[in-house]
Amino acid sequence: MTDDSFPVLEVTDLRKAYPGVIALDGVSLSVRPHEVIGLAGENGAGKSTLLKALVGLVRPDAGTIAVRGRQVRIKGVADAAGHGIGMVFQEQSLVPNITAAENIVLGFEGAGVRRGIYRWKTLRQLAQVQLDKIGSRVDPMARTETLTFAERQMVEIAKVLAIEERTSTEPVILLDEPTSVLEPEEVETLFAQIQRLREHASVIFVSHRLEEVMRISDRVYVLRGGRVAGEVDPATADIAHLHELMIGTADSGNHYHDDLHSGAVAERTPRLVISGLTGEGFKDVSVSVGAGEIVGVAGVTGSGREALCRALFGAGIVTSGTVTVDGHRIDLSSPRAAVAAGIGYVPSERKVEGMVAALSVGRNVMLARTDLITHGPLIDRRREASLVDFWIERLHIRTPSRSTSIGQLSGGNQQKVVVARWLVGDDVKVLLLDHPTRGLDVGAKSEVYRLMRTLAATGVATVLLADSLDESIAMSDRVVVMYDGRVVADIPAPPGAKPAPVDIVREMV
Amino acid sequence: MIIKTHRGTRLSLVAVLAAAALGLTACSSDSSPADEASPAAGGETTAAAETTAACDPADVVLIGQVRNETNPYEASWLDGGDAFAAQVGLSQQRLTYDGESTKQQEQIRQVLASGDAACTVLNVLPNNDSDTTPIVEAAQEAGAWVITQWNKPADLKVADYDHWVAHITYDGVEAGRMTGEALFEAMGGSGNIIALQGVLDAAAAKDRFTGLEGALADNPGITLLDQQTANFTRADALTVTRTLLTEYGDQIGGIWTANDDMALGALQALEAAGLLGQIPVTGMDAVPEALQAIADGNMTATISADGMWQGAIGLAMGYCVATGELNVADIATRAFFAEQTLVTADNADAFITPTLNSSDFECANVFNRIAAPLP
Amino acid sequence: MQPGALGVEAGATAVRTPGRPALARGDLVQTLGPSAVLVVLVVVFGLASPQFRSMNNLHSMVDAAAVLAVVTVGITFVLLLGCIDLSATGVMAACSLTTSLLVANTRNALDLGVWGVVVTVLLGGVFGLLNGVISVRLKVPSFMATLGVSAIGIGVATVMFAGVQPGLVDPWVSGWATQRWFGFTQLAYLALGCIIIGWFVQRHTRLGRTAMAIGGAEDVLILSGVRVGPYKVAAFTVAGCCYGLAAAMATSQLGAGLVQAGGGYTFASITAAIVGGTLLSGGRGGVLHSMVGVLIVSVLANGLVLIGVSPYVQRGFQGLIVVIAVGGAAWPLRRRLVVVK
Amino acid sequence: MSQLSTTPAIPDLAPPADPAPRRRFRVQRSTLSGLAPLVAVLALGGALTVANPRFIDPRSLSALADSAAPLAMLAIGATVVVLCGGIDLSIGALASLSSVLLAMWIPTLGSAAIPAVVATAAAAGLLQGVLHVVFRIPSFVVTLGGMTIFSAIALVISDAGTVPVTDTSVTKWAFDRIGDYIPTSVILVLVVVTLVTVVLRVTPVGTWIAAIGYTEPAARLAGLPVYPVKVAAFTLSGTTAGLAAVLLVARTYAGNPTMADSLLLPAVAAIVVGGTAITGGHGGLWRTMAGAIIVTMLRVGLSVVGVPSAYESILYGVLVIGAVAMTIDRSKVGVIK
Repeated sequence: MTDDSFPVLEVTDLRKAYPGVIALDGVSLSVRPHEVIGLAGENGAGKSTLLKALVGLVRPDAGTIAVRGRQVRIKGVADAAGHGIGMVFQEQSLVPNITAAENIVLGFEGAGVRRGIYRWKTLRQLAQVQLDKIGSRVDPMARTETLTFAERQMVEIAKVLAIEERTSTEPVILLDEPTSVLEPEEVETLFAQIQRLREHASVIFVSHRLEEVMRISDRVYVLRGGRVAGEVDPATADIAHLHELMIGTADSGNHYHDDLHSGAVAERTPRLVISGLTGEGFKDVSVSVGAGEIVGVAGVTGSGREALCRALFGAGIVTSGTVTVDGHRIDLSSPRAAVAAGIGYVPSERKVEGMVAALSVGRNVMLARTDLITHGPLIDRRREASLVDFWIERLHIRTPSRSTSIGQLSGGNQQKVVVARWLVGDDVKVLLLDHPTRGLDVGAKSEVYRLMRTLAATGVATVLLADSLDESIAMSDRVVVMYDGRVVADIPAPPGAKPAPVDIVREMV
Repeated sequence: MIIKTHRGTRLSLVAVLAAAALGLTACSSDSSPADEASPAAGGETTAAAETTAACDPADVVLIGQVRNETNPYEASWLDGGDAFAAQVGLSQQRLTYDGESTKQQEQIRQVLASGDAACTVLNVLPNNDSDTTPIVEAAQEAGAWVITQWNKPADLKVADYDHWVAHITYDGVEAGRMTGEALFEAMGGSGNIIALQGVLDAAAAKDRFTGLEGALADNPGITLLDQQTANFTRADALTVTRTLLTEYGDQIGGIWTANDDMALGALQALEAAGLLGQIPVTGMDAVPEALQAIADGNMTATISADGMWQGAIGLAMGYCVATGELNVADIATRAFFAEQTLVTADNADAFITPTLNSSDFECANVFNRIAAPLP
Repeated sequence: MQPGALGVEAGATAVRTPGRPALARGDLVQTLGPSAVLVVLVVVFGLASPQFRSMNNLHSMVDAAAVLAVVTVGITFVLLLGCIDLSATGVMAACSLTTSLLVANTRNALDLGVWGVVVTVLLGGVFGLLNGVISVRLKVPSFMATLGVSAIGIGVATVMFAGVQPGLVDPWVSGWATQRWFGFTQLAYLALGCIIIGWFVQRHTRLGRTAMAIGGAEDVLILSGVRVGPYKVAAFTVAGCCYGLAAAMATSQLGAGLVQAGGGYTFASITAAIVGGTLLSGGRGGVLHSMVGVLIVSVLANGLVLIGVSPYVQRGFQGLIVVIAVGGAAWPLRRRLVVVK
Repeated sequence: MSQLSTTPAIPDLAPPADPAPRRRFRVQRSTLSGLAPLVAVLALGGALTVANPRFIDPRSLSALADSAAPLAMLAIGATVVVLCGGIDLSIGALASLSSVLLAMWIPTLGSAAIPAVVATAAAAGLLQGVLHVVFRIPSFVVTLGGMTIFSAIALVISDAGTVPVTDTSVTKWAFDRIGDYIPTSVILVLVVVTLVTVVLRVTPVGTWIAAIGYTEPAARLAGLPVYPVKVAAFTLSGTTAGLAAVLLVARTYAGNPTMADSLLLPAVAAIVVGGTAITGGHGGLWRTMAGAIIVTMLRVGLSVVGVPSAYESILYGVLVIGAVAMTIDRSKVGVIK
């Protein structure tokens, strides 16, 4: 290809400042046709701001964006698509109450709509084309919310692929954390598609899973503090090098803090004992977690691990079976009861279920345990302040003050606040962690892992629904595998004798 | 961007309020009590204590209050008030309270508080019987002159208040009887009727129905099939009549209603059923449209309650007392039934264009249209 | 569209989409429940009162339901957005006066006939547009925006009323309420036409589908490059037009332009829509659902009178039915962590 | 502290460089919008004064405050419900029902009728709250149903008529003046407002309500007593409706089955005009008080300064919308519906 030298997308010295923050501090990068560009960087490094600028959701203060050599001012998502730039957003972005077909062509119905009137046949065909690319058998006319999570993921990917038809020229496709909610096998499908896409498109791929970035990209730009910290050729460089560029210091190598491991757990007294638990999404589950033990629960989506996790916190539906903590039976009818029993839950949907974005850090920390700071019915503000400050300091939560609203913190710090909520009482017995590191960058992840180890050392029994298999294996003392709602394997994973991922994947599928 | 929209809305808001301010001043210039009344204010407040405080005619504030201007009867009432005000070189302040008892009382307390009470004349149509009590209490306390019409609890006596100039109403029982008789006559003395009642809480509604019952007692040939309330409104009357027509079909020989709005609603239902003109209908209050219907022969009878006169006479009475030409103590009957006449095809035309006779409102004559004192 | 918001918004969508079984069940109840309630009511009243079974009663019931049906078609579009519209009463007041003053009437010499009605519908549309612009541009919650517009409408109507009732003499318009085809007044057919068009627009046009989607996940549409503002305004405008037509129909029934022409229709229509399964939260139900609701409400009103229930108790019954209908629909979902406001 | 402080403190490691929050910016905005309701009150009051100088006469102002009292009382409980993310449409009808009950009970119970009625109203609110949380029926629907049912009951037991109060001495206190100018009703309202505000401030309930209103799933997964709080809110709403009824009866010397129905929409208007987000979470009682004054000025003030009724209604609509557009705090209200 002769035109390869000539960039299809060129960003020059892009700058964007919010009051008090410089999100982009002169970023320049270029994308050549048929190239897959990796974008790595910690949260707040400016990745999302950059992408949003490319699709016109953010107006840059300075700098230029040139598409195929022509300098353009991108006014919005639709306008961007007109220039052949399309983006898939981090979280699932499907409208639940319309058909899958409509979601796939959303905003670009083209021939599917004539004079404002829908032509369902055409619409269906348009959508089918996309679904066929990924060999999905989802019914385009099914209402999206009636699909299973996995099916919805497929629709999501199909929606991305639709971008290539939307422009006469070869498109540039921006993928922001497309894999963060995908299961391994789905990731493979996506990668296959990216490989196919590059035949006639360019891709910018953003992920916190560096191994993925290195695998799929031709070149990797590393952002730090709103600047391009470096450009890496995956062929020559390695992940350690990426870390260095991202954090500015060499990766400790000991990402999972095995050094803090609290030693052999075999003879530990069982703390959380689940026996014969059956409910919506899981059947006859019996697992016990010892004090100070971290048990990873692996399984594909629909395996029932999320359902189980919520049920343990009284937020699911249990039909039979018992759960005890330190021998006391737990009432699973409401989260309130679970909290009273010393169970803490860190939900995967931080922004909707984990925190109250509009409230202050302090209020969020104390949310579950106001009993600690009240005399009778009255709040002791001084006690609250000291307690909150203590935990802000203890967990290195980066916030200007305890009265700053949590919504303004970075994802990592928000997550730490959510965890802190269960620690303030010093009496949490069981922690249920549902994807605790989802969407966190390497630094933040590392801190969360360290926190988990420290807590385990204090005797907390932890149930971990890990973000990736590696994480699950590395952090857990045992990995319980669930399939179709049942526990199908219980694989010990002591330090030094970790099982190979393949052994676990075998059980999962 | 966000900021901009903010400033945008703020500005527009300021504009709105400015406009409001202007609008208010503009409106107030024609009918604001304040401008004329303020100079006298200081002295009058003390004078308000005495029962008869002579006000300079120019200082008198005339206020007419009805439910709303959106029904012909009450609209004509306010027009009458304007007419009288013009006659004495003043202007009437029109108040409407959308049939909200609370709003009516709030308005009255507010005018009394922010105006010169002692020279204020209130000609009020209370929303319900129960509302009359707080209204006269408020007027009495503030020393204003109040005239009420139509509604009043039986046990509330005008004589007990020296600032309650008069209570004017029509003999609902008599009216109900008269229209009833007229209806039966049109039916040929025998058959079945249905009745549409007014707001059950209003004395007028109760009395009128009592009158009908009386007429029924005297006419054994007539039976009352059913009676429902239609709240004095045309829309309700339409739906109720429609349903009753289905329920009783051709058994219905006549429709008695407690006011013309409901009668007109009933007529609509009949028209929709293709029965217009075949079933006699009676109403009350003699609103123009009803009079027309009577003239056209689609409606049987109504009772003249002269809205324009009511709107004017109340203010006239108050004006005479406030200016000292009349003394409340000297008035023989302050609570009375006013004269009313049955309107049928024969005399309808005479009522279609109501006129006011200015001589009725000279202080000597304001109490001339008494049919009978209130029991 | 402030970028800041988007990040937070996007997170919400995932949890808004629970798994299949639960929803399917809830869905079923949502759709079939109201129809079942309707059937039950008809059977009960049919047994209780012979008049109820009469053809005559069917006619008068349908005639009575016609205006409400048209209003409800309109409000359905707004409810689909997840917004609410309390302006029907005021808009209808203004439109009723407009009709009566533009077609042949007792107040002025105008006799625009069809055009009078067209103008009325357009005026309704203008009020709807106002609703939309205020709530979308000024970002005033639709609850207040429409409440304010309703007051404005009533004021405008009062100005037009000017103390003298404009009686309707135009044979065509007054004919709607009196001329009968196959026993039903023309109003019934007008309403039917409006329902069909409304259903088509809501089901098969970009406006309808987008309104639906906005109710489902507004933020996702924004991210997908759909400019939602115009569609919202459009939905409010459609509603306004329906109110306009409904007002003309009511005027034909009442034989005069009345400020009270729209009284009670606001809550009646919302009630009907909800009972029929068009949720206030938006994105659920549709014109047909709402129409089932209209039938339920009308049957109830008519039947209760026929079996001789006092008019005061009737209102209470309606409220009870609403609560039961919605409660029944929500029952299968009650154990879940769905947020109910 | 004991346990964890003894465990080795987590060693410091370089935390990620995250964006310094946009604090100054926020503060300005929120303070600005915080003052908005007051600004609106002053602007409107000014306009009315221009129209009729006597409007600021102390007698006039105290009459205004007096008129605002029942409305404000009605809105107090409803505000808390709105803060929880719900809405209560039944307050008007419930107050009407309470007024009838009060008038009917005074002959037998004497002054004990007042607590009895307030308790009954509270129970009615409680019932609605329970229906709302147990059956998962949206508050809009539950209270819409409640509205019709309560007014049906009121109409039936009163035979759709007014029930005069035989012994006015029982309620006299609620419609009286202290030192000529300060209405007792206003004092009662202020007492209740202060009471509720203090409870929200010094106990965790305030935070709980905010959390529920803003992000209910998070509140529930933090183990907050979501349902009890909501039920309590509805109960409070019922209570204040009952108290409002007492004020109304004191004014009219009678109970009436439709007396307060027309106060529902003004009450909701007062809440929203005050700047409380109808979507829940953000807002406060003092805002509602400001809103109540604004709405009363529009309801009563306009006509009294001589705006013709037709234009009064138009102006009311325009100004209400304007006031909301001015007072609503868009930085706190995520999606506006």
